[in-house]
Amino acid sequence: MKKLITRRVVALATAASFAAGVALVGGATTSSAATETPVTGGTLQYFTHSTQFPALDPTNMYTGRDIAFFDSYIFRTLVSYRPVEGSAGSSLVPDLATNTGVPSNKAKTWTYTLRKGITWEDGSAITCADIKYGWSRAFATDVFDAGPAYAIAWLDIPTNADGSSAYAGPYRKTGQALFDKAITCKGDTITFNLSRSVPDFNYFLTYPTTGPIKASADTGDKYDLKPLASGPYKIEKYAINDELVLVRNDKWSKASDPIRTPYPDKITVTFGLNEDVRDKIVLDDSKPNAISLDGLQPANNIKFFENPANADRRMNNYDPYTSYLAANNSKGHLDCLLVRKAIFFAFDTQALINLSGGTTYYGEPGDSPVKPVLGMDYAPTTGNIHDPNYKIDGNPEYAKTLLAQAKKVCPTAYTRATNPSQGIIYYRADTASNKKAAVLVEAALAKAGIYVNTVYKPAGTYNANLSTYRKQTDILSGGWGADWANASTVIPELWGEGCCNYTSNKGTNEYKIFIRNVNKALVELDRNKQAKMWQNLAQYGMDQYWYIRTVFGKSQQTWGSKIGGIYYWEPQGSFGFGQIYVKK
Amino acid sequence: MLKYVSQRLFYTVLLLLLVSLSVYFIFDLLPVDPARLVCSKNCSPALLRDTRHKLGLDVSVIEQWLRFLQGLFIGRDYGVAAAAIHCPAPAFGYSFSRHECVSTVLSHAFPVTLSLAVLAFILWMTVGVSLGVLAARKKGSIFDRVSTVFVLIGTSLPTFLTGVLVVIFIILKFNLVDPLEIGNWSNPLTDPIGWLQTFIWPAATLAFAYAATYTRFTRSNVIETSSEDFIRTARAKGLSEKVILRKHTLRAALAPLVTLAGLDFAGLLGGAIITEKVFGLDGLGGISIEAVTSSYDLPIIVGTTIVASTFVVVANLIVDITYAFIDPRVRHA
Amino acid sequence: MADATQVVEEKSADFAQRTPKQIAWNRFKRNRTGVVAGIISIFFVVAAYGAPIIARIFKVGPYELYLEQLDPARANFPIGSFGGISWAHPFGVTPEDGRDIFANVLFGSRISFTVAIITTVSSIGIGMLLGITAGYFRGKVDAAIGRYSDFLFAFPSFFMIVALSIPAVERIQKLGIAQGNNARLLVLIIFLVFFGWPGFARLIRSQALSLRERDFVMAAQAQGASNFRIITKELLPNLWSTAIIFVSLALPGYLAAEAVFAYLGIGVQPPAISFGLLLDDARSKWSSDPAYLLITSGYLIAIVLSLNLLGDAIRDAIDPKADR
Amino acid sequence: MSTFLEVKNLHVSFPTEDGAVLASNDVSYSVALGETLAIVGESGSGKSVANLAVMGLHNPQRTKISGSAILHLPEGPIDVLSAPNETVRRLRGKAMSMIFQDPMSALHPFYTIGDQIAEAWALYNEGSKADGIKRAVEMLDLVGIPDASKRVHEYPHQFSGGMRQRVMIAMALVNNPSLLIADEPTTALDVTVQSQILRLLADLQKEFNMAVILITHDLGVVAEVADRVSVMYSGRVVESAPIDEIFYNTTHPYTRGLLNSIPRVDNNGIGTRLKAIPGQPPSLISVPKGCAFEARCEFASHVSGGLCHAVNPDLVEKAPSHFGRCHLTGQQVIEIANQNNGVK
Repeated sequence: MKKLITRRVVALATAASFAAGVALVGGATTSSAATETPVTGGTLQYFTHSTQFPALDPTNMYTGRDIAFFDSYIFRTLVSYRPVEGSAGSSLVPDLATNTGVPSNKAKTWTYTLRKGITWEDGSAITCADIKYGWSRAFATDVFDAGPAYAIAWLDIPTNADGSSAYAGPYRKTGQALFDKAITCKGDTITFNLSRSVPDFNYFLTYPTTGPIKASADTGDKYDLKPLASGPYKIEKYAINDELVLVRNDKWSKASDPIRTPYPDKITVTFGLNEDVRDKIVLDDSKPNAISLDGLQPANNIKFFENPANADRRMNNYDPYTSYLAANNSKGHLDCLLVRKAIFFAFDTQALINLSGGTTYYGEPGDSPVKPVLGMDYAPTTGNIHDPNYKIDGNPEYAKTLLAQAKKVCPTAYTRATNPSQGIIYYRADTASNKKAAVLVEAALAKAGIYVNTVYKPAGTYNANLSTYRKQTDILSGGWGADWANASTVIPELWGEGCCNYTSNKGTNEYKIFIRNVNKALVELDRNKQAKMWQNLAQYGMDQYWYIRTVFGKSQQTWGSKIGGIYYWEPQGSFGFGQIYVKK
Repeated sequence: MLKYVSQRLFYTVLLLLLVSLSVYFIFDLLPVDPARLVCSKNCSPALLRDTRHKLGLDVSVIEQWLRFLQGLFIGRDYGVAAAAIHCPAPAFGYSFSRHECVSTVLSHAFPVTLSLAVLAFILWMTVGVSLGVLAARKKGSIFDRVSTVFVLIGTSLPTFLTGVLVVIFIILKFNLVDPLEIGNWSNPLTDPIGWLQTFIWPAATLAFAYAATYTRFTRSNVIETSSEDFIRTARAKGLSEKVILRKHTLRAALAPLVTLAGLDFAGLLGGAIITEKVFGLDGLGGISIEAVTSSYDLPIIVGTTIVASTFVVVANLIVDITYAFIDPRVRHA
Repeated sequence: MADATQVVEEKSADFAQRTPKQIAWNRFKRNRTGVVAGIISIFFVVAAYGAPIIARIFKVGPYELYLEQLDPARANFPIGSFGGISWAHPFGVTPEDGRDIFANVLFGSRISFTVAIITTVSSIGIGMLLGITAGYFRGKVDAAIGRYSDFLFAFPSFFMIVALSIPAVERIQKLGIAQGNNARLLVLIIFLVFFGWPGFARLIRSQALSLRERDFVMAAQAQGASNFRIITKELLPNLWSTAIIFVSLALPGYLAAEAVFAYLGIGVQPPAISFGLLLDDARSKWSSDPAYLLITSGYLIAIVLSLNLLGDAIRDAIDPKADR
Repeated sequence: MSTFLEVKNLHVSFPTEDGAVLASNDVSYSVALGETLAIVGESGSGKSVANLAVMGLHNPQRTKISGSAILHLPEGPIDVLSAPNETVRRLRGKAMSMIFQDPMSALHPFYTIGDQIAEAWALYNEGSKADGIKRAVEMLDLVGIPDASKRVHEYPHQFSGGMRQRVMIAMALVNNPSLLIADEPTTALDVTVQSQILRLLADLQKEFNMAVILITHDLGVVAEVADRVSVMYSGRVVESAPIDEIFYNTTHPYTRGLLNSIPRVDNNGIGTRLKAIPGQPPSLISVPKGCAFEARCEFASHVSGGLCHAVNPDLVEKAPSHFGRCHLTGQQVIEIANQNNGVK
């Protein structure tokens, strides 16, 4: 379930106290970066079971690890996160721009100035037009559809009747004039005109989709195979299920880049490793200058982490993601609060924790879609896991009493849950660990008289199909991380009218009020006030049990013994790739 | 003979057309909407329509198939407007998950599959046939018994299990191959050692199962042929046992092997799914199973299916014609 | 050389009065390996279909989660050596969810056997029917069936099954024919049969072709016997040995096939039990619980091996020429 | 006429799991150059087995052979049963040849008949392949295959059954063997073709002055070509005599039975019913102590004291060069037979 995630989170600098207490657990090893002198040169190797990166094309890039990877090596954006350990890593620094953005007009207009001496790998200068062209590609939704949709939502361009933008991207060129008005270039100064106040606009500019693309080098869908580099490395080879090879970009100059420190001469990523082979490499340290981009299989994970000899080559952190079970609140499904609650209280969370190797590796039950690492937007909610009737290994008796009430209040949903021939339909991705977990879930719910019909969907296409699945299933498992340190990228997306509302809420007056409050919070310029609003909205949704349960997960990373400079880059929930070096 | 060949040729072409058409029909009948899969999270009806058009799914199946045929000969454009991508002939389609023309993907995958198939074929034919012949000659001996055990183990172990065992307990245990290099393609002409390192283990795994079958088949064929009347005739003529075995027994006993081996080899050219998956080889089998399990990449699925069918159908033709040369009875039938 | 021996043996008075079935049975009885393999095979089948009773005797349930046998500190891996083997759990318990492996292999083999048996029997049924039809009636029927089986042969059947099974399962569920694991099993069996019958049909066809030229068929035809009667009374009794040989080859193959497809994620899903699921699970845990892999794969190999040995013995008994 | 092959006390047995099958039990016979010996018997009587032993075509691992079979070659006598395998092999095709019952399966389907004949020729002759083919054409001409120079390049399946048997004969004779063993050469052929082949064999025998052993179950064939006849039953020779003696002076009840079971045109026997021999031959595994034919013999009741059941009769000379294996004399057999016919 931890793998089913498309977004990322940042820990807010102002919430340092919380982050310091919770975010780093299990003794993350980061001291090497501080005490040793980094070594320049050598080959740094990565390996993964995946056959390819989900995307190399900046416009389609949306996963934290990949953004961290490519931002460190290949792509530059106007603004970047500071590449350091701890909460300081969540602060913004200018990258291609000379500043982190100047808002005006109630944060509806944002202005940036480009740095001098910034170039592409072919030696040509990166211009304001390149930035603009990069933004325009996000509008070509028939070509690129995997990246974030904020450009379309925020730029001051009208929408068509069916909700699509009046601008159709740089290939069809429909509505080009509208786009040319929304983003304007004046020498090295670029101005973004937005349709509403976006106080946290500059955080979005850390995404590669906001970076430059050279129009003459754009090959559309094929650009994914060989994007033009602006960072310290360029792509020498990229073959799916084979390898990615990065070599130094000799057109990049340290003088133009205040953040990046490229140590290795060459970086390779080997794809498509058999999971057993991958784990064996990690367990045996047989490739000391290599880093696994994946986690280990649970059994091997425990084995590795329990061995003190490996203390110097592993870390364990709260990752940016909250996994959740979304209930289908529409009629004929789980449109009954009592039934949703019954399922929540019947869950045997302890069994699932044990399955994943205990709280050390699993994380802990959550009480909000917003994760504590998000800082001020999170506040503990009441009810759910704080309810006196909540038991970590399940409370089937209480669930039964809830069901008994449901039998009278909402008989249809009650029957759906308790009739063996129907049962609650539960969609999940077809992976080995999900299968094991499903067995435990079914067993636990059966104790409360709730029947579950688990339906496995192909893992590879699971995420892409969530919007289809949400209408067919009663429970849908998913995961979400904030795009940056603001719940504006969580609550509206998951529960409001954003991309990924799988609760199928609509119509009711209560829900309409909820939406109105969400939209108010989005444009609130007072950050403290906004945080309070998010907290209240989270409480409301949790009280409705729209999400039957949430988990604040952890993730583990490992690396070879000859690797130095490792730290956990909080905003990306991943390695700080840029500072990694190979020891002599 | 000429008539026989041309008849078979005509039939083969017809069969290929029919197979490709039915592949289109089969995938159209199923409730998978490839456009839906490609068109991800924010799929509006307009976007879905665009995606259908992009994938060429907005026309009837027959027309899709005709366009496919056309693309095979003159190439084809995929996508829309300035973002359209041209795939030159033979165009099998465009994979939006691999960002390449299917023909390019196939042309990269094919050498991998071919290497695996050729090496495995050589291994299993040498081992299978020689073991089979020896076991037949020394019927009932210890050697025969050992080979029987080999056959039984080979036919009983599922390949995915042998593959995994080979990887874990041979390759990794004895550090035979750099673990990051497992499944890496090397050109056999420029880097024969690297090529052999990559392919010897998967080929051996694959050959293990086949060799067992071939040992059994060869052994029983040789034994059966040895009791044929014409072998007794050869003996009555005064031929030595060596000549009888070489010229008479093997010729007749191994002839059916041509058909079997030809078809098996052709089947492998379509991709050895399990072996390629276990060893991380990016051959036709590897990419086809990847296309099914990770993204249901229909152009790749259709492309590999049609290519694999073509291998089988063409191999059938070649085998039939070859067999006609070997066995005069077929030729004159 | 060998045939001289055989002529004598076949024609000596000792065998003269016996039917071919008796002769085969006698030969089989003398093959000690075959008899032992046969007994073991029967044992496995009985164990599979008697699984509910056996599990009750051992007081284990296939769906019970013996979580108390697991060590939460070790990611729910079994407590004790060799995968938690004990008197209560003779084969140990599965890691992570603590199911009894003994009960699971028994119930798992039941699904595998069921798939294999239904598939084999259906392939034989269809292959027999169409093979006889083609071989006996010849002409257009033969041509049509031959072309159709050529056409089926052209498909990479294994890959087609993999590629089509997920959508096909959805379709079957939508049509309401079957749900869940039943739908998956149904699809798997249908596909296996669909691609499996032509091989057998070809075999039967060639046999039927030669049989129809034989004297006894001619005689029956001359007497005006109906085609149906000729097929059932004259042809079928002469094809049983071919069918049995085919069963002996196909059954272990289909048994293993279920496991292979499960490895690719096709076939039944938990909490149902099948061999493939067990094996695939065990495979991913080899480093922490090798006993699990050893026991499950050992059990499968033992089944397939004994069935193969039995098949060899049956083939020897029916058709001694092939393997003497 | 000089004796060419002398088989003495030949025992051939095949060990099986039920016990040894004694297929040839103390068999003796001989044949001279220019002479045709017919060996007659039912299937399983051991007639082929004995001759395959002479040719050395039994699998030595599965067969136990004892006795002797002396070939009187110009360079001196040799016992093919005790000679090394390689020596015997060198005699096959050259000193002794054999043709088989089913010409359909006795030729290799993948080689032209020219190749197959040339291969046999090349074993014992120096010369190119073309020479071999030339010789093959000659031989095919000799055995009466029309258009031989063309047909030499054809494959066995392109020939009819009779033609194939001619090819077999051509191949067997290509190295001028002194002994030809013909194992039921006409059984698988049409009746009209049968006599052609037999006549061909007779002609060639004269031409090459060969010793011929004709193995058959068909007394009609015997009558046509044989000089002497040995009748075998249950692995033993039960009667051995010149052709006329066998037909007109039968001394053995089994031979009588055989004769009665074929239609005869020479005894005006219109109205005589064909008589099959009742019962089956005994098992070759547990050889009875007494006469093997006793159980089926209608004359056995005429022998007193259960002698037939207790004692196996020896092969004794019942008349000059007429040997029989029966407790009754030839005269007794004829008398009893006549009585029986009279009763009916």
